[in-house]
Amino acid sequence: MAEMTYRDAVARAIAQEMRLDPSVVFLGEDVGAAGGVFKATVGLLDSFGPTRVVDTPISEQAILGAAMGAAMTGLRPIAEIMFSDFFAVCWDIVANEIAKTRYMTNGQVRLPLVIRSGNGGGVRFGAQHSQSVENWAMAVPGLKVVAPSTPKDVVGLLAASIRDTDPVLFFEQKSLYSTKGEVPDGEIVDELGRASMLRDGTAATIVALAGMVPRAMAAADQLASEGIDVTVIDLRSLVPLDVTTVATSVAQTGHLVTVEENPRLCGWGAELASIIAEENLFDLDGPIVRVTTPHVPLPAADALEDAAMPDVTKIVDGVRRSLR
Amino acid sequence: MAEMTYRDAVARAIAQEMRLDPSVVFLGEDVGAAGGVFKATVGLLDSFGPTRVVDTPISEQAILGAAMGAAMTGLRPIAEIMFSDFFAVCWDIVANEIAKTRYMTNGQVRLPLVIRSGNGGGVRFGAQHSQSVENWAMAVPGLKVVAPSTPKDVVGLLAASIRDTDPVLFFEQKSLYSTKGEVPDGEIVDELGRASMLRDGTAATIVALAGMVPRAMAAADQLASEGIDVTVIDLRSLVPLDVTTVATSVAQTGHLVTVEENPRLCGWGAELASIIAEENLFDLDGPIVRVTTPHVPLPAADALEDAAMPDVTKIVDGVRRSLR
Amino acid sequence: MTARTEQPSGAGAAVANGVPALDARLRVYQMMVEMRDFEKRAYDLFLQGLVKGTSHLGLGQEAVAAGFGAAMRPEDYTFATYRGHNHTLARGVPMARIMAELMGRELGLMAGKGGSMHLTSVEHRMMGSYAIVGAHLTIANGAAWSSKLRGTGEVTVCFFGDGTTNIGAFHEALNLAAVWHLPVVFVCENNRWMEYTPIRSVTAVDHPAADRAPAYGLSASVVDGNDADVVYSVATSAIERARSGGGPSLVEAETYRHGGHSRADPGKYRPDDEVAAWLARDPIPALRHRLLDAGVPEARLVAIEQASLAAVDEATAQAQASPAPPRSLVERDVFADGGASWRR
Amino acid sequence: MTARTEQPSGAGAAVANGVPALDARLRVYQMMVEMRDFEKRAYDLFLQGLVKGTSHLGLGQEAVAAGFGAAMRPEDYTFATYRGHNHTLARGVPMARIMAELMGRELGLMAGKGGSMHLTSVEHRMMGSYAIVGAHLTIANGAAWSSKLRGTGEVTVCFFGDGTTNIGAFHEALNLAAVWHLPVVFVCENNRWMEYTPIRSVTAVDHPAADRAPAYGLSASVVDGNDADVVYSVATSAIERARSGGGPSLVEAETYRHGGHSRADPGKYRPDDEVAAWLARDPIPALRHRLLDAGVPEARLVAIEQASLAAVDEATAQAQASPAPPRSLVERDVFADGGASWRR
Ligand SMILES: Cc1ncc(C[n+]2csc(CCOP(=O)(O)OP(=O)(O)O)c2C)c(N)n1
Ligand SMILES: Cc1ncc(C[n+]2csc(CCOP(=O)(O)OP(=O)(O)O)c2C)c(N)n1
Ligand SMILES: [Mg+2]
Ligand SMILES: [Mg+2]
Repeated sequence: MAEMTYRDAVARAIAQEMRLDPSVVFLGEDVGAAGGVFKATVGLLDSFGPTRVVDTPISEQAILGAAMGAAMTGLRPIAEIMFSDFFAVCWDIVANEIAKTRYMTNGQVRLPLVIRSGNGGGVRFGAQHSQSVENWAMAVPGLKVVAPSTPKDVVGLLAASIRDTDPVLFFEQKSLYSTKGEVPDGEIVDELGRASMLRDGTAATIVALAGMVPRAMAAADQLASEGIDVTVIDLRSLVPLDVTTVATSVAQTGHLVTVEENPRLCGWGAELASIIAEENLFDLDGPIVRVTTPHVPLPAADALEDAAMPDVTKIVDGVRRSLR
Repeated sequence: MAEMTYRDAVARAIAQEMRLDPSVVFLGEDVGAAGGVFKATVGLLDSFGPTRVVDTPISEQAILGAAMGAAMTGLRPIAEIMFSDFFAVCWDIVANEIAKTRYMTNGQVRLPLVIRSGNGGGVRFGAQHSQSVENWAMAVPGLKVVAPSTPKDVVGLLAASIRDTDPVLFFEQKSLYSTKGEVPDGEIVDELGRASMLRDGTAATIVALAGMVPRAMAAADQLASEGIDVTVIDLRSLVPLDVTTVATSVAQTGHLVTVEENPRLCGWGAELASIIAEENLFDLDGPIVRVTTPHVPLPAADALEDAAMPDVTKIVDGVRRSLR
Repeated sequence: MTARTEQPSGAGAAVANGVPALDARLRVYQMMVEMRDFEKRAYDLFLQGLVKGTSHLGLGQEAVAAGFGAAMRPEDYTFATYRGHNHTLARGVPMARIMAELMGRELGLMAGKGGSMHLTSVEHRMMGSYAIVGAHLTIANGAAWSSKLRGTGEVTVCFFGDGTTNIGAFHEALNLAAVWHLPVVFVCENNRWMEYTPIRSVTAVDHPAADRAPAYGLSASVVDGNDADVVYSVATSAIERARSGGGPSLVEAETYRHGGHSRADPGKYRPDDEVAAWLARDPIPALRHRLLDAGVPEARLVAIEQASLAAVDEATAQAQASPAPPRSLVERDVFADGGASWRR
Repeated sequence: MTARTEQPSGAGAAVANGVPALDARLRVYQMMVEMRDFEKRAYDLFLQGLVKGTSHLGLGQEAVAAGFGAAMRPEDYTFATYRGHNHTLARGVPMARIMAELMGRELGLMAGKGGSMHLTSVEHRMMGSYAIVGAHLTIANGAAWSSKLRGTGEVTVCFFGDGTTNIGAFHEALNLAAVWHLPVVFVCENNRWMEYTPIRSVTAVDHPAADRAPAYGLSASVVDGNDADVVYSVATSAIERARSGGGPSLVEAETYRHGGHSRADPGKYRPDDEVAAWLARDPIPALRHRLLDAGVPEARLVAIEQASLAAVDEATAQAQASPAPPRSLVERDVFADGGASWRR
């Protein structure tokens, strides 16, 4: 067991899988010699050489196309899209090609590939480098969508994503790269599609993802200090979505509050809320409250960015609104 | 008053606005000489000439970039993206540039432009030419999103979109192009953000959009024949979203059923359902049911495509599930 | 004495003084005839409402798909566009399965899930037909990259149209192929038209593909895409170059579609004289004449032609006899576990 | 006697025998000095934690922005990248407003909503700094198209980096500009590096921009981007060409960034001798020497230099005195009605 950063956990997971499986290759912009702009892939080029760790031109479509074609023909590529905002320049390859090809070919094609990307705000980079776009991915059938909140989950879920036979979009939250956590020694592989219950309380169920998990936990602490004990669930993956864990908890608490970093409309919170409103309506004792960034592009200035994103106060408030 | 097709209504609206405002220009692939692949823009080149009606190369990013730059500097461009699936090849210009620039510049930039696109399935074109992607647009702050269901609404809402000072994504449902309806003579301009109540009943509220509106009406007929009178609301635009009309109706009926053509996860139905589950929970007498295409790419074969999309049976079933 | 005994067979068989070996020429002829018959039938079935949705015929462009198809080895990869019937047939995919796919039947190559624009048969290394202009050039690179890393000697051949040369993915793909020195051959079928707009009206260079190749340090050639011998020859050398580590190259084949862009489009936007000139250059009679000149007995060609029509009849019958795919397929094979479930 | 009286002033003023008029050279010198001082200060403020997030400095590349800036008329449009401080200053945008934007203050050019990567001042026809590589080339076309349709004689100048030449939008934009014969000048600042990767390792041609221009039938030149006189001259003629209906052109200016890609990156991945060679070619001392040689009294240059530092001090003070923007701005100006409401 050792403490490591979320950022170092990325390189550890990739190295673990590249060591075990020679068909794993890794490509992206500045990922090799520079170790990635977030320094999340430092050391991989030295360990595995330039044939398996490849620095590319600024050509996101070509990067993902290469990953797809390689996955179709026997490799297990990991591609990096530096900032998740840049999915917009290669969305065709993601949404129209990678997501649909297995289905369209009636299962002839396997696409074991992972696309890692730095996601989210809180780093004052402005609207084109700060988006949380996991909801874009969730809306497209054929993609798995993973977003860990701890270094341990980074290792376990990234390893599981690399071993998965389906295309996985793996969102690394930029605001978490420097956070630390304990990670067990040795090989770690987790399972996609299992949420973690981080805190067990009876008053309400808070569901959060990635960078919002620590904020949800802090909100739960504050609520606890007022005698309100809430459950906190870290979803960890959006596809597969662990509806069972959430629904079971809501059946006990009667209240659901989702905490999303993404802008308000059509996020995973809306999906989860409407699943509960369809399947578990009569378990609810109060409104389902979604705490989100308002439906605006993220502003750059620190004061404005902080004001825009969900924080402890807004989460506590959201729980109160559900309980009222 | 004359009967005209949905497809002809498109050209009529564009012609009306081009005649009134010389700053309106129109560009896209095969839109001029060929009159559009769906024949929705026949006659415009003849009427307005090749300076204002421009056939472009197959360069969707360049098309939308040109529209954006022109809108920033005094024109009111209408750009066509032939099939809405192709938004994936130019999503950066839509989601990162057009949607965000006004906000990022603190309001310095106006972007009065319309992007029209053929949307949706039912035409056996397969997974890369049949998507309903209005939910992609709704998830991005800064875009208005319109999707008419009748020829009259095509004229009025397209004219309103062209006059709007904000960027509007205007989704024309391919399955509706050949449908007909009465359209009043003379200049028609509607207002964005107002839903239409097409049928007023007390048992439940069905909300539908574009190609799903006629199916919802047919389902309502069938239910009426069994003595179940439902309200049917045609949303007409997703941004602005007419929550008031829906919420008011749900307060009366106690039941909400949404009918979406898009795949299941994170669609406008999820957004609407979760708004109601947050703001109007105690008005509900039964679960909110979303009738959607399952979360799969759309298959090509007629038998499979029909089986995948919402139809009258599934809508009737959805209402029954909410009422049960 | 048949062509086959005159010269050793096999893909990449010799081209002597610019003329391919006779067995290769006969193979190409047979492929072209089958493509032509198949697509004419598909068009009839479309008009009868039995082929649904859309279909994009390569009538008139057969020499490109056949010439390359004959020059490829079984282990090589094909990537094609929505106009991909010919390229699929060229890899030996059974006609009945293609016809059934066009008709949306269970027997279809993808059981009707993909449709005419997405023909794929991994078994035949036909790695897909792609309907978004440009994307598959980047995917073809991936297959070529994989072949290179796995050291297999496979070559990837990627077909696309003239209009495709103005989309971003084209640029990204060609640059990456060159920089990575991939075993891939890019084949532009320049049929002068995109859908209804001529390529020259939206492109500032004469050869939309070949004139861009130098921008990537890529070797290119412009060839008569209606001359099956020329296509076979250039295909053989480009593929050989890629196989032997010589890197990527680009071939721009000038050709023409006899019909419209898709469905029932009569293609009337094209000048009559242009159409007439190209119809006169139909690649199939052209090769037929040359084969006769080369001493092939006409009976031999007639036999090929009759067999082709019989094969198309048989394929049509099989396809028509196949039922609609079961509804259960709608929620099958989104994911590798065979299902569509996104939740647990 | 000042330069101003020797020769008529104004953008596009004469270049005689390759040497710009003295007033233009002095204007360029002043701009470069101000850019340098401004960015050095911004870097200090970044290290002090007062500039938040990120910032991309153009230290060493000033001659390109200044040379073009001086050659443009007030009505011309600029489109730049995230590395756009210099280009924004070149349009006469007040330093204090830029500095305040970098610091996230209310006084900021966009009140802090955009940040360093998105500097925009429509009033000065600085139409934006764009942070997604390549996109703005397509948008610049739109402005140029609009100028052409409106018949205004405005010219659009669009700056971008070497790394940008491998993304799809570059290709689409250059082709469209050529086909539509737009009044736009594309300026590639080839500083040899993308973020941390050298452009030559991912591009098969020597001049990533200029060697691609023929693919679009576009006229191109490669110039010493650290020679302000050369840049001004080429800018003048390219802009004049565009203004007079001669269509688009492309300039590849060879230059170098003195520092790292962004933030506190020391740029250590670059060979020491490469860095040293380019530092020795710093455009600012180079022009200074030449101006002295041309007989400009040193006092004149010192005055410019002192005024520049004073201006930067004053701008910094104003920016620092400005408060954080009010929270209410978060939900302002998503839409043209001034608000963010998506519902009714
Ligand atoms: C990105 C994208 N834009 C537009 C289309 C619509 N479209 C389909 S085929 C076609 C013309 C393609 O022309 P070309 O590349 O010359 O191929 P051809 O059809 O002539 O074989 C167009 C515009 C598309 N499928 N994808
Ligand atoms: C589409 C896209 N991909 C990647 C990036 C990340 N990125 C920002 S700057 C940069 C390097 C750009 O290099 P170049 O065009 O040479 O400009 P320079 O920074 O040298 O001025 C990269 C890769 C981006 N902003 N957008
Ligand atoms: Mg063509
Ligand atoms: Mg550079």
